[in-house]
Amino acid sequence: MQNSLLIKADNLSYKINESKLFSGISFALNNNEALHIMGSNGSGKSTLIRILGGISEPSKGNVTKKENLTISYLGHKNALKSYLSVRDNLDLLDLMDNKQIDNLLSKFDLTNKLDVTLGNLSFGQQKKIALLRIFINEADLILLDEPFVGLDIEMCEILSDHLNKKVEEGSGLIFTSHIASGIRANNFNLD
Amino acid sequence: MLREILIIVIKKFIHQFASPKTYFYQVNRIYPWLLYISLAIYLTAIVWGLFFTPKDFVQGNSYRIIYFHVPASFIAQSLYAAMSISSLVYLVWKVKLAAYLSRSIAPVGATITFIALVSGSIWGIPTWGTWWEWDARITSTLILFIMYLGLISLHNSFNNFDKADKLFAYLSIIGFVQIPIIKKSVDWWSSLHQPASITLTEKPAIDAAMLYPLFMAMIGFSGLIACLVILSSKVQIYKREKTKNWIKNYV
Amino acid sequence: MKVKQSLKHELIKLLKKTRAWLGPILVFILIMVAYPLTVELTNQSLADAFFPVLFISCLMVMMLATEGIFLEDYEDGSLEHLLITGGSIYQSVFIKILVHWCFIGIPVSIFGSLFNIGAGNTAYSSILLLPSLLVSTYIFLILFCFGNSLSLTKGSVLGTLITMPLLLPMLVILGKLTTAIMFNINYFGFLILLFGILSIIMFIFPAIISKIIKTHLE
Amino acid sequence: MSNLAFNSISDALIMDGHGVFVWLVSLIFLVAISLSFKIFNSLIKKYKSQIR
Repeated sequence: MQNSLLIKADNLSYKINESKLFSGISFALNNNEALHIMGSNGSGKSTLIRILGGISEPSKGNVTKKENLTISYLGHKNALKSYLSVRDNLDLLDLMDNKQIDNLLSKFDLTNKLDVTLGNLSFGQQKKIALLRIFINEADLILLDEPFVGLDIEMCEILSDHLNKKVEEGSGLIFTSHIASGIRANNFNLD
Repeated sequence: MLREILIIVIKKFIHQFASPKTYFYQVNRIYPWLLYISLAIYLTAIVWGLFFTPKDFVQGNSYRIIYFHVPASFIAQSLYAAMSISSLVYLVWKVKLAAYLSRSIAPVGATITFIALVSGSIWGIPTWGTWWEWDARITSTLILFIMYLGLISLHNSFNNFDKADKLFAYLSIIGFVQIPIIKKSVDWWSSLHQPASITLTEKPAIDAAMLYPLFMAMIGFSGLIACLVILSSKVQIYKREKTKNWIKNYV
Repeated sequence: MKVKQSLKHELIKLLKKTRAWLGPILVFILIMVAYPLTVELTNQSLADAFFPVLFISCLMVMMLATEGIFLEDYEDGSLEHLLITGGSIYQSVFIKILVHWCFIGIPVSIFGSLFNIGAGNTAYSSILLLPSLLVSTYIFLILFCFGNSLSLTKGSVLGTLITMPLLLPMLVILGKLTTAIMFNINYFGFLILLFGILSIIMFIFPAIISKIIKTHLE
Repeated sequence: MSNLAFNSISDALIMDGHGVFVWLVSLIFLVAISLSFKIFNSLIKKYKSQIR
């Protein structure tokens, strides 16, 4: 598969009430590439991800994206409803009809939890359910904000393997994480 | 092609002259003139209106409140319109100055609406025998007052000024729908309140001897309120641009 | 995203949270039952005062129904997710309001016109009342959604302060509607006016609300 | 300009019993407008000193 540009950041800067969070950030991401955004707490990792996702507007600079770029995203909030059962939550994400879902649920040890209210599950289990969308949805670009928080070692490995495979298959990946991970990626330091 | 060039030129123009810095210096130059001239006009109009106009046949001397009440309620609505327009400018062209202006109009508008309401109530005691009536005109002015308060508290409840500006602009544009309702409410619904004394299209309903000082009062009062808006916008600029270099140099 | 999917999502979210839709309806019934008990007078004065009580309780119930209507989706990151993955917030807001109206607005309107007979008014006036209640509950819902979206994270005090000025003209129209129903004059004029208002704000307000929500997400 | 509407100062103060209302309104206007000028000016001073 030939290389094509997915997303390009050009001289991005972001400020809140005239105080700068970061400035002068430029990079380009092709498919088959992964980018690990590092930085200390409060250095604007999440904000950068949100700018790339198109929610926040940068104060200066611009983001150019490939036409019809599809994005698969998981922020530091899970986008799950704690009062609904796991099955309903997966319904909300349109994952329940998928063929892979049973396979993945048994792999993640969640098959017998389908009718449990999400709020009764542990933080790590909730995170696993939230991550299911990354495993199932096909997208050009995967945006992840702190995907490894709350996961056990085994799950971390499964996730890294999956992401590595996706990148090899031609997706782009941008993620933030404060721990070293098993993902082969270029590092980008915000500090 | 020509249109695109024109648009670029206009955009340049707006961004050049709508920079807070240019505005600040220009405003500083005209402010004393505006203040003293409009103060002189207003005081003349008030003295003329209170002492030299004949007394009203029906309402007696209490009608003299008109020289305070009518300019205030007129300005209260016009300020709202001005605020909405500048909010629209902010949303469409992203002119920062417009956001400062619309934010700075809100407290002035709230004050003026409040004194318009109070003076109206006081006027109501001798003429209608009641200080408050749930008629359309008074209610809608009250709505205007609440609207101003809502806008101010909306803006104050956000720490992120950009977010606050945008939300403020959306609300003030939606609230603009209220203005025609206020304007037309007297005609739509039967009420105690007299129809507007002066309209652009029709012959004025009051005598010329009373009308001239009223016009003068309106002009003078508008000037005074413009001065207040200028002061208020200066407060906003000081508050929001305090990290900028030009303002440090200026101070 | 397809409309059908959005509809399914909103239905799941509302229906599985029983208190969100059953609560307001029960509060409405409670007011309607409690109000005749507090009026210890002849049947006639009960009928006279019924309409104002009805409209105000509709207003209050719609306020209850929209309490934190976007807050949940905002706080758990669903809106953020929807926006980044290319969903339409306009569609989601539009359908959310529609679903809320179907499950709260319609029952409240039907109960309202039933209680109207109970208060001693004629059945004919109930028939006139029903469509106007259906329309006005929808308008109330939209306006409260607007106020709630503006004060998204700042609580209901600010939201109410913002929404109140928008609601008052609506209440004035409903007051006029009461006389129109009572004396059967120009009723359809007012109904058409209400429909006119609804048809304008029904499509415009979701767009504005989605803009406001995007501003909050920034 | 028309002639003076009142014969004496006390006439102008009382205004056939309506003087209370007229003068109350003028007092309110005077207070409100001058107070807002004062408040804005003091705010400007405050922010100026902050910047310094």
